Amino acid sequence: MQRVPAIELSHVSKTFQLNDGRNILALDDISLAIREGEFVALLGPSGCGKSTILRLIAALATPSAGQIRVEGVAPAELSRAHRLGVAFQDAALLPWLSIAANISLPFRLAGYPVDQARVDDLIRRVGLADFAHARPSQLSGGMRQRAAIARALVLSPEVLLLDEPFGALDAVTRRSMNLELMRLWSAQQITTLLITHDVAEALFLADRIIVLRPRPGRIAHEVDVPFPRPRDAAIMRTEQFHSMADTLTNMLADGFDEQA
Amino acid sequence: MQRVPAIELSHVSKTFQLNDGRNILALDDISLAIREGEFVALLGPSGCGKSTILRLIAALATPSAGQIRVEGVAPAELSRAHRLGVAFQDAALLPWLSIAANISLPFRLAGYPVDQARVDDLIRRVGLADFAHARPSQLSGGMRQRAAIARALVLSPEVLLLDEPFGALDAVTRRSMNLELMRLWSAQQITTLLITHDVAEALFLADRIIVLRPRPGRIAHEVDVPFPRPRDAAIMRTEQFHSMADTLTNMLADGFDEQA
Amino acid sequence: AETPSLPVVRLKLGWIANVQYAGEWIALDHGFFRNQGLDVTWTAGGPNAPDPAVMLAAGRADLSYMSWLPFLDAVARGNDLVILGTEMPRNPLGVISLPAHPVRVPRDLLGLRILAQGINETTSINAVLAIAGLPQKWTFVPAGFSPDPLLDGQGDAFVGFDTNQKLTLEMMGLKQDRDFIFTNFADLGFVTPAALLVTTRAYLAQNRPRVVAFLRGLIQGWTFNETDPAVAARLVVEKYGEDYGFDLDQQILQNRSQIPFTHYRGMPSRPLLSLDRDMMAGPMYAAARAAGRTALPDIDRIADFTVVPEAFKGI
Amino acid sequence: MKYVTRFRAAITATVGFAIVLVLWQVIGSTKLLGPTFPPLSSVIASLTVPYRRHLYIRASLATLSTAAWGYGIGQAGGLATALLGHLLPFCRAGLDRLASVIHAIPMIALGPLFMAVLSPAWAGTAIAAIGVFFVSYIAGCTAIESAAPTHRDLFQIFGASPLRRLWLLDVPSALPALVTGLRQAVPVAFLGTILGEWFGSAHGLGLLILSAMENFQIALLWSTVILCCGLSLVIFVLLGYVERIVGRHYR
Amino acid sequence: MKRFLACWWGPCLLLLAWQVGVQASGVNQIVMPHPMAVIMDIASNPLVYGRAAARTLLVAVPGLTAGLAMGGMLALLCQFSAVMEYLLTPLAMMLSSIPVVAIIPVLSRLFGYHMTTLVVIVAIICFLPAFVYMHAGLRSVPAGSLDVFSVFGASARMRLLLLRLPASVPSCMTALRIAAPTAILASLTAEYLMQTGGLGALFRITTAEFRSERAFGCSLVAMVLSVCCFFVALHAERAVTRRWQ
Ligand SMILES: Nc1ncnc2c1ncn2[C@@H]1O[C@H](COP(=O)(O)OP(=O)(O)OP(=O)(O)O)[C@@H](O)[C@H]1O
Ligand SMILES: Nc1ncnc2c1ncn2[C@@H]1O[C@H](COP(=O)(O)OP(=O)(O)OP(=O)(O)O)[C@@H](O)[C@H]1O
Ligand SMILES: [Mg+2]
Ligand SMILES: [Mg+2]
Repeated sequence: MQRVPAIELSHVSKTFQLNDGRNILALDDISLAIREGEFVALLGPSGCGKSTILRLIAALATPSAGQIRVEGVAPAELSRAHRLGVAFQDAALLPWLSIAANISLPFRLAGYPVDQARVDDLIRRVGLADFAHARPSQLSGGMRQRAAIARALVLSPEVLLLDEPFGALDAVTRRSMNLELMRLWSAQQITTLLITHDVAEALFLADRIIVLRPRPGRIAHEVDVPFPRPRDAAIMRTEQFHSMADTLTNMLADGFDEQA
Repeated sequence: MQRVPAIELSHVSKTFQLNDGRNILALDDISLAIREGEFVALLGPSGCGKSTILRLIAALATPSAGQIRVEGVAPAELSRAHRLGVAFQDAALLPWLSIAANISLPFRLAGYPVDQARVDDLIRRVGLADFAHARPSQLSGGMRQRAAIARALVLSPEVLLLDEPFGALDAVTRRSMNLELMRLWSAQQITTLLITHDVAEALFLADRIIVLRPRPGRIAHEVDVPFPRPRDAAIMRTEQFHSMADTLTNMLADGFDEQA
Repeated sequence: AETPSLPVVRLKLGWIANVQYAGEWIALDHGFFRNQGLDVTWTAGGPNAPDPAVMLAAGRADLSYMSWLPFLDAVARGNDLVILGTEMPRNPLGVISLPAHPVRVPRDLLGLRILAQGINETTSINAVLAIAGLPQKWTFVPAGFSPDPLLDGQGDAFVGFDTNQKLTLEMMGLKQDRDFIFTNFADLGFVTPAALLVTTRAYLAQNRPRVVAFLRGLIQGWTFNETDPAVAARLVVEKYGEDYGFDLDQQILQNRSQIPFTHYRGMPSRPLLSLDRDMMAGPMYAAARAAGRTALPDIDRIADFTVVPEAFKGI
Repeated sequence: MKYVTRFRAAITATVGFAIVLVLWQVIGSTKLLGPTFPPLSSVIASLTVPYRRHLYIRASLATLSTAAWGYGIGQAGGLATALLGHLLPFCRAGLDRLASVIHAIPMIALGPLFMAVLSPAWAGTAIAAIGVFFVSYIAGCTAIESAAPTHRDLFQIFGASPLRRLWLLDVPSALPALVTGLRQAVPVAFLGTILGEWFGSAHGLGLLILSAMENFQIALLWSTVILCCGLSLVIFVLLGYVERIVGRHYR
Repeated sequence: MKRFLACWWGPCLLLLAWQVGVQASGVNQIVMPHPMAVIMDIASNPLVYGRAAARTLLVAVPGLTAGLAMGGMLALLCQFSAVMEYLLTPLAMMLSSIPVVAIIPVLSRLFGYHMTTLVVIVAIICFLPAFVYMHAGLRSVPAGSLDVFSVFGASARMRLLLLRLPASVPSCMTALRIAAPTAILASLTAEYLMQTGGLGALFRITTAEFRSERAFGCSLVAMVLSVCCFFVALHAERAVTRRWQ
């Protein structure tokens, strides 16, 4: 008997209306199942509907057609139970709270007592220990993004959705954040969906990579990542890693050419 | 007799005050000279002061100590003479102007007649020909960034400052923009300072790469890039390129480890 | 445009442009002023308008209507003003009270809660008590234009006009002496005319013929008014006060009820507009002293009793 | 879908209005607030009687023209002063204080004074202008500084002269806040005009309110108040549309 | 002194213009008194002015507080229920387009010529900016923050307490800045029209008695109070806004 997938999209479409009345088919007949504890990365050219998929799973939007289930229930149930963690591409920190207060916000929203030790631990892990009491406006772009990642993780969610969370980070910080995320994920096996522009990042972190193609947004390819876990940075220097990265880049470029 | 450097920072420091009263030394005793027509890339971990250096050179901030000269004069002179081009990390387009009008804005600001041929050429080069009359809000993030780059270049500035201009682009679009920038730069040899997170991008474009390390922001390494010009995408597949990329990544990682 | 060369006389009314100025409206409409060779212009007053004395002092009016006590105050502040006559020798202001606490003599005011609109009304009460040698024992309850707080029991008496609030009550269906009592201030011992016609001494000295001519036209107007109270009311509603949205019936009623106040009581032969020297020297000065005005100027310094008779001679 | 929600909002707003009106009728006809608060029906009756039509039109036109002059003069003065403060930053603090002091001069003192030294026709205009001046100065100052910091950086980098910056950046980005200020000043202009009319004007809705009160014409009083609110509301709502359009364009 | 002049040259010029204007035109002092006479009157009768000013403040401060509280509460109600929103928004729009001071006589007739009526009037006048700005402020949440609250499963209460209320603080301060000086001036006008004590009534009485220096003195005191309120509120607003960016 197969277990229920943690996240399941069946024949999901999403249409947007532009204000001149035209309809845009952002997603067209997407079917996708993510197992519990699986790490899936979503790749695709700009504007192909990646963020839209994430917003549908987070119940921030409703599909125009098709159905979405998260752990067998409607997606809104999950956030209502405080079992969802999300980091958006822009950090969306509250400007009047300090970094520490922003990171402990999910505790307050859930009505749980704030686990200060966990908050401090996460602040340290994302390298912001010195800035716990600074305001978001006093941080650089990359620092703000790291705070948003810490906030997504602080409640130990069962499902984690990350929308290009490392976009504003330099390569090294990015890799170290990748490693940190890998460590946290290994300890808990959170079901994770990661949107990224970085092929290497996707290969390093994910169990499975889904490549979207644009206009309308459709699944172009699915690639299983064969590297055994636990992984460390060394795999990124292997021949297989490089060749897979090239393959994926070509897949993306195909999508791009079709678009142009 | 040596010629005057195009950009010269001597013993520049910059201190910020956090709201808990603590001072942050964002830049500490930075000395740096950029020759006329040189392309320098700035690498460094998040929060090490890259954007701050750029803002100092653009006269958007004043150093707490030290001196900055651009072509022998104070940096503010340069922008006053309309000889500076800048692209920020966020596109900063005027929302009420069309893309074409945004790109021709520097002409109007300088009081020059608009060179429509040049504007059209640049719009074409950054791949926005179909969107010349669209408004910024109708473009995706990546498209907006490309418009900002075109705007920075439109006056054929003598000094070009780019703050992570390709950050919101997917890998494929990014490479094609790199090639376009290379072509434009080769034709005019503008003195350029590029902030980037992408080591390969820095190696492909720059004559010299400066690696910063954080807390306080200091110059950690300077690396001359040996690849002969004109370069094409093929050099990115050479052994030397890969090994230099690894070296630079390690240099960055050093800085990061010190930080942590 | 037809008579551009006529000399202009600027009149400042003491109140809004209602039927209270019936004589003026008739004189304007029937050309009584024009026949006298005058072009009379006017500006209305109102509850919040600057005092006529201010307009005289600022040189924005030549003639104006004033009350007795403010007139004295303005003179005391160094304005050389002269009273020429009075439109209403009998003041319609009085006290409206309910049968439960009827006010007929000054003593009845003691201990009452009295609804009044402003300083003019409260001064009158205080003067009545002072003249009667009684203590100032009453409570001021601020009120507005309408007498219905009296009916609500918010006060025991209401200071109002015979020609206005009393009519309002009657239009509500109440009857005088059965449902309410109205006692004029003159009957309580406080005698002042209501509308004194005032100018500056300088203007009178330089333009005496003009002033006389004005008075002639005005007297003709008031005389005409007595023949048909509806004429002036209609002029107010349809022409001069058309922007006030007056009710014609109410204006006719008010005009009819105000006509007796333009005559001296018991002296029907006294000409219209004339100021009685004895009344001024006697009750009016007494009232001023009772209201706390000291160092009153000599009567001939502030009044000219010859202008109105001169005007009458020419009619 | 957008249209559906907008339609629903309009319907519910109408229902909201209707409830308010019904409440008025009920309170008025039960005399819950005394004889000074008449039922809506008698107010409407008084508003629609034919013989008063000309009166209402005349009064409205008089008030509108006074208010319009005051509004125009006040806006021009306020915006010019705000611009002056923007161009000459060293006078800014002084102008701030001057504006707040002018705003603080009580209208009850100014009204009679203007009446005596200006003419009755200009007193209302002057009072309205002073009120509008302050609102438009404050709105102008906020608006002219609402350009995004990154855009300001951009203009500095491209070496824009102060005048070009004003014309190409400060003014366009000020427009939305400016229109908001234009809108907020409308009731202020009406208020100033009506107060001015109380201090001895010979026309206008303010005069009508006053005289209706003095003569206990309660229905006339309320219908004038309604007329006054209606006029102000119409302009307010029209400017609300302009505000929305400008906001969409410049944000 | 130099710094004082740099900030206050405007009002000083105004005062100078007044003095010169009165002197040059030679108008009677019942039209316009000399500024020196006014200042002397204030200086020699501090008790008279103090008592009247205290009464005015006694109207203005409770009125301001009540108005701000009411406006804030109703704006909150609008957050909670769509029905309230649709009922209140047109009402508020209607009210905000009405020159409320213009119907003071009507209101005083409705509620009686008491101190409470004065407070009610001031409260109505202050209610409007509070409602409008709070209403806008409760909506001006930072971009993306509503999504954040939604994915972390915040309850409506949490959304209000931790997001909307803090986000509305700057707007709240703006409302205060606009309402505070207006409260003083509105109570002055209401006292004048209703003649119920305070600076406004003193103004009316003294005007009627042609004691223009006392009347102008009342205006001057009210002006100073109002300007003080404005600047106190302005500084509070600036301090808060800086923190909120
Ligand atoms: N609210 C909206 N209204 C109209 N169209 C929208 C809306 N949101 C998204 N779209 C459209 O849907 C398509 C997919 O957008 P989406 O944000 O999911 O792209 P993406 O894959 O996340 O791109 P990027 O990599 O640039 O973030 C785009 O064409 C976009 O124009
Ligand atoms: N306005 C400010 N107030 C206080 N501190 C600031 C301010 N601006 C920058 N800083 C601090 O200065 C340091 C350098 O910031 P900067 O923005 O230059 O970093 P960066 O190298 O551009 O980083 P990133 O790659 O993340 O954009 C950071 O530690 C930041 O906290
Ligand atoms: Mg996206
Ligand atoms: Mg930066």
